[in-house]
Amino acid sequence: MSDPLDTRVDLGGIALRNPVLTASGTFGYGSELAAFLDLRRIGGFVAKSLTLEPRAGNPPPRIAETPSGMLNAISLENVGVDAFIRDKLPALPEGVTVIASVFETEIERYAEVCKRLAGVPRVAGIEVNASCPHVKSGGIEFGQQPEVLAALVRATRRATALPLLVKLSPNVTDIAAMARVCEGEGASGISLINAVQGLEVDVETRRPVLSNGLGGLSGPAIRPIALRMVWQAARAVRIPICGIGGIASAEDAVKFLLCGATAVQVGTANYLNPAVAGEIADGIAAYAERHGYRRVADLRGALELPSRRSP
Amino acid sequence: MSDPLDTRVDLGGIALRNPVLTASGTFGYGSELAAFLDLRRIGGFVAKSLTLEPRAGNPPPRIAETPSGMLNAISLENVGVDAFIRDKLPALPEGVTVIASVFETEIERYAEVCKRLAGVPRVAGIEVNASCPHVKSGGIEFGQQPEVLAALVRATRRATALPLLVKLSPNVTDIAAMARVCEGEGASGISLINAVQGLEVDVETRRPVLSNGLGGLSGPAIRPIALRMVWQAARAVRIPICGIGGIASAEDAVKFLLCGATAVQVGTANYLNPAVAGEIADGIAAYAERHGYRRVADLRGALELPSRRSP
Amino acid sequence: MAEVGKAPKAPRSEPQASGVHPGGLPKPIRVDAEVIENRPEGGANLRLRLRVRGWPGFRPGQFVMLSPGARTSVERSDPLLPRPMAVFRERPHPDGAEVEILYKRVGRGTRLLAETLPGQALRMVGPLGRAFPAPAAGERALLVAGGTGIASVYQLAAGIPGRERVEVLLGARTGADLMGEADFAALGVALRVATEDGSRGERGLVTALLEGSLAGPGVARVYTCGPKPMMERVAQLAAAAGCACVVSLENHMACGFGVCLGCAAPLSAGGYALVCRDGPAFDASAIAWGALP
Amino acid sequence: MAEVGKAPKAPRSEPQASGVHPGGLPKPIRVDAEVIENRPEGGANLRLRLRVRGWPGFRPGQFVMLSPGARTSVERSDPLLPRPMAVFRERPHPDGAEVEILYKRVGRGTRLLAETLPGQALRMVGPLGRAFPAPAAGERALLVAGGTGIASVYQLAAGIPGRERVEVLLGARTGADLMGEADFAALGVALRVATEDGSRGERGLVTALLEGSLAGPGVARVYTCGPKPMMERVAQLAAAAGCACVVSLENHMACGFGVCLGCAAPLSAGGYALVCRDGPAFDASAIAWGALP
Ligand SMILES: Cc1cc2nc3c(=O)[nH]c(=O)nc-3n(C[C@H](O)[C@H](O)[C@H](O)COP(=O)(O)OP(=O)(O)OC[C@H]3O[C@@H](n4cnc5c(N)ncnc54)[C@H](O)[C@@H]3O)c2cc1C
Ligand SMILES: Cc1cc2nc3c(=O)[nH]c(=O)nc-3n(C[C@H](O)[C@H](O)[C@H](O)COP(=O)(O)OP(=O)(O)OC[C@H]3O[C@@H](n4cnc5c(N)ncnc54)[C@H](O)[C@@H]3O)c2cc1C
Ligand SMILES: Cc1cc2nc3c(=O)[nH]c(=O)nc-3n(C[C@H](O)[C@H](O)[C@H](O)COP(=O)(O)O)c2cc1C
Ligand SMILES: Cc1cc2nc3c(=O)[nH]c(=O)nc-3n(C[C@H](O)[C@H](O)[C@H](O)COP(=O)(O)O)c2cc1C
Ligand code: FES
Ligand code: FES
Repeated sequence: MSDPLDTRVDLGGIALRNPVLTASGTFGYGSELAAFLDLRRIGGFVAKSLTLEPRAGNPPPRIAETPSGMLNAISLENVGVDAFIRDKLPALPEGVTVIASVFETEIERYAEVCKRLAGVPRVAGIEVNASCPHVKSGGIEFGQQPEVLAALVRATRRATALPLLVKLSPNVTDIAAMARVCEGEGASGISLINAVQGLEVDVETRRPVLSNGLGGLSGPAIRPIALRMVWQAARAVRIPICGIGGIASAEDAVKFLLCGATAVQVGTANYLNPAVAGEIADGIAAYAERHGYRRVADLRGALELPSRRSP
Repeated sequence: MSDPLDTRVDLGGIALRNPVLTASGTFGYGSELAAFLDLRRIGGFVAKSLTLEPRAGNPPPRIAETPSGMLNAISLENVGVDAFIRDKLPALPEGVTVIASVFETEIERYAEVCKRLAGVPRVAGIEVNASCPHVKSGGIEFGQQPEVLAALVRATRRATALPLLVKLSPNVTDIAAMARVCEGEGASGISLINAVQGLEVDVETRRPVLSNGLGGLSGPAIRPIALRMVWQAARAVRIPICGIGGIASAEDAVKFLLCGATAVQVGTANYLNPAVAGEIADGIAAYAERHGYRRVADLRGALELPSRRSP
Repeated sequence: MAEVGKAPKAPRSEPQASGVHPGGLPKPIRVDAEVIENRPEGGANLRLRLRVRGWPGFRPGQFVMLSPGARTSVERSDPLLPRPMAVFRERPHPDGAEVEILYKRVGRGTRLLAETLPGQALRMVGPLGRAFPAPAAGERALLVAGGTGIASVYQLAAGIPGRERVEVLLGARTGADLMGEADFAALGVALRVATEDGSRGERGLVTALLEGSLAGPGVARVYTCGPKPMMERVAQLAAAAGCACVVSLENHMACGFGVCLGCAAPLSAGGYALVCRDGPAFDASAIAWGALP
Repeated sequence: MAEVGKAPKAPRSEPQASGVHPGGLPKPIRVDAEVIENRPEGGANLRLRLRVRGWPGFRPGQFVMLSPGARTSVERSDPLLPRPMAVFRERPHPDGAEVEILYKRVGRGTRLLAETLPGQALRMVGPLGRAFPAPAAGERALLVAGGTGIASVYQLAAGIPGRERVEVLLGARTGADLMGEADFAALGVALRVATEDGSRGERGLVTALLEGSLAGPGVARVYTCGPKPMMERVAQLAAAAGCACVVSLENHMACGFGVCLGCAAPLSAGGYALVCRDGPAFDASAIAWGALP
């Protein structure tokens, strides 16, 4: 082949070396896994979601294994936006692309976290995690109500000039409608999906396994749901999409790109193999070369639909 | 122990020998698996969903394997309500409890199928499958829109005096609201969940694996989602609930009972082990005895909630 | 060994697929079968020998569903679905029967099967499906098989009275890919082989051999199993020669016993047949080839 | 063998848990470890010996994450998560190191581990966590362990200079359940055993033995690992005797390296520590026992 493969993609104004990121909450603040993976090998990483103040999270048990998946109820545990800027960012080597994730319980607080991240040199973009219970709506997630989601995107969009990704909750009837809300309010891109709400029970104690009762289901089990939602969202909007959910191999990642994602995030799979994101990046490149692509970006949306009927 | 265990449960007016049924679309019309399981050992079976006319269904491929699950896009394939009454019901031995499942593309047709089932001696109840695309709403499922669901339950409730279960779609933001709609319109009980909408892609052909594109995800992968929805619905309504989704063992089934289900349905697991429903019924009884219950019915809702916070 | 035309053991009530002789079929069982041997046979092919308690016998063309990999004390749900495999052969065994399977390592399930060790167990449900229809009196039997389809027609060849009249044409990409050649040779049937790279038998497609055979004397009934393009071409050639053609289809299956409706094969008359229940053998003319995946 | 107090190989930047000596820690690796032996040891206990290429050594108290069952050419996602296991011992091996694990078959993952055969591979990530703090000069070391916790304290006992001053109290339900007794005996430490049914050592709980030992002369530092009620009682007894107490916690883990936040242990000062990153050894007084599951 003449030209080398171009692996770069543009995720709503965030220039990525390749389309593989690690997902929020699954790669810490970026330096925990330095022994296993050089983050400069992948497109970038999304840091653990940040709140205005440091938060302690839920009591244990916080995790439970399920068939091909896991439930988590970590809740808001994080060091807070200020400690992130002060302590965590400087610990990262130059050349690592960092996306800061933000979640809060009120829209104003979301906006305030975004403001604090403005002008921080190492932050390439912000991901707004809309899967957080909205206190004022009695615990319903921000991302479950179109009007609340619209207000959240509007407020955070105003609060920062950085590329703004909105991470959607999968616990909705119509993901395409939610994607359109984000596009309408000026989001630079959409990340999906966050964990699916689930429950696991211990029949011997007759209690939920998690201290919190409900938790978020992640891992390979949810991949078909995530892929469907990415495909639906990609058909509904023009802003780029970052596909998330159960990705554990390059083949999984390629499926999301074919369904219309510009980039992907690897979550739960990091726990099993902390170097997996690098292997996925290499595997996507190998796939693209094997199939005669010059640019990995061209994989986006290359799914051929059945002629008989559209899915 | 003095008294033998009482395994009977009452599912909205349908008297069941024990709380285990086989789920619609996973046990045919009841006689296919006679070599493996005597249906009189279990609570009953829900037949493949019936339409007014016989239907041929989707072209192959109709199934795809996914992590701990499978996707199906069988669509409406069935022999039609008349052939069911004429050919299939009489083939079943006395003593098998039969629930007829109904789906259609228009509310009036649903009601008509229910009417044809009225007075048919072997039918103990009707399950209305609300996970069907509603033609008039442009393919959105009946069970995804509260008003459409209400109209469907109202019409089918009027059409039959038989116990009426409504089988809900999991592809909704608020399952509790859907459960309340069913209760409000006079449903005798609720079955949930139907398969979760999903997509699988073949990266070599760059096409969806299923001819239909999208399909329904079933099997152990969805169990935590199903368990969560059953728990949410059970807290929202007083009518009985039949729990469905990923049940493959007695332990799985007990989880649903503890979360508030009166009975359960076993689906995909039948494909792996056509005798599994009988084993589950035995296992539930063994669990109840081991834990000192006199009546299996008392397992219903016996989940203890964490003291700190409710799930 | 199962004999074609044996008296029915347990008649089945399902509708009969057009042109296919249903015969009496043994009552299927569900059992944990013990692996006696699981031996690589060149290329990606393996030969699996299982000890099966209570095995009811089988009819040529029937298959079993095998768990994708060895059973453990723990039920693992990934991979989830059982895999359909033709019964290659059965032998008496002091404790039940010995069932032999010839298979190819192609994907996740068969790779896990290939890593199964003697002494481990596989869940088996079967025998399932219907038998191949026997050739009519005076008809030559012409068996054309390729790839994993070879395993499906062995017992048919073995069971036809007067094997010298049976002609078997086997195809594969390379000699190493070719399954079961020695077994067919030992049957005393007329055997010819074609490989795409010419490393074994004639170079080319097995359908080229068929053209010659069809030109032979007398009426032939053609049986075929293998990749879809091969079967479709075989059906065309048979039709052109005015011969009946029976195809054994390899659709994807979830259950194997007629309840998931996953294995639907589109019919030329409209609608679908179930490969697991009404087949796997069908009259080639009954199949709507264009709509088959 | 890892020595306590050895020079740091790869200093870590994480905050130090109160009272626990961080020391220098070997840089963890991710590797497919080959099973050399996986032998039942009575009761539900097994001894696993692994050949690990590039093993960097470990410090007493550290653990590894092991895939739940043998790796196959196919990645299986059920069960999904790796299982934490203390490093029991290491030995030089011509090709890397031999790492030994003592474990109990309790659930799905350990049952699959128990069915793993020599020659098969397990994915291993480690060593992870911090080291036990060494006893201060002149302090007696009193190790109290029960159940699977026994495996976690062996290397601590082995590594303390002057083993005759080390007292080890092991508890189990029955003699058959007792792990590693012979290994401790071979160390030359003062060893006492209690079983609930009296089938081995003294009848009763290991905490009853502890009461006697705490009454002995001089200042003792107590180390404990085992079921939560046992550890909690040990901590109470140590506190009452005015002795420092180090507990090694066995929280459920998804990653083992500080990123999932799943292994949080509630602290008496409020907030949480991560067992995998800040532990597994903690000052007993730092833990909010009531909120620990
Ligand atoms: C009636 C019948 C008899 C068969 N007999 C044999 C035999 O004797 N020897 C042999 O080697 N193979 C046989 N096959 C094909 C065999 O079932 C597949 O090769 C096998 O299922 C592939 O599984 P996998 O997990 O390795 O592949 P994957 O591609 O990973 O499988 C994914 C899914 O697709 C299904 N699938 C993939 N390829 C096929 C296929 N060709 N046919 C059916 N399902 C498929 C799998 O069952 C599984 O559900 C037969 C198939 C049928 C329907
Ligand atoms: C730091 C540390 C060191 C350990 N060292 C050893 C050892 O040397 N030998 C030994 O036998 N055991 C040890 N354990 C306990 C061991 O990890 C569990 O017994 C094992 O994870 C149980 O897995 P399972 O699949 O058999 O049980 P299941 O109950 O089926 O597991 C379900 C889930 O719960 C988790 N889990 C269940 N019990 C425990 C437990 N006690 N601790 C942690 N996670 C649990 C599993 O990891 C899995 O994620 C250690 C635990 C920790 C945290
Ligand atoms: C333990 C855990 C913690 C998580 N924390 C966050 C978080 O803080 N913010 C966020 O946006 N998503 C969080 N997620 C969700 C993941 O980023 C991801 O969206 C989800 O797990 C689905 O992807 P996966 O299947 O690859 O894990 C968390 C997931 C897990 C498993
Ligand atoms: C192949 C297949 C066909 C199905 N057909 C129907 C159907 O006709 N009517 C219906 O209500 N549900 C149907 N279902 C859904 C099941 O009844 C059940 O709700 C779902 O599969 C979840 O349960 P499970 O995980 O135990 O399979 C079907 C499921 C499968 C896998
Ligand atoms: S495989 Fe299930 S109906 Fe044929
Ligand atoms: S186990 Fe993941 S943070 Fe400790």
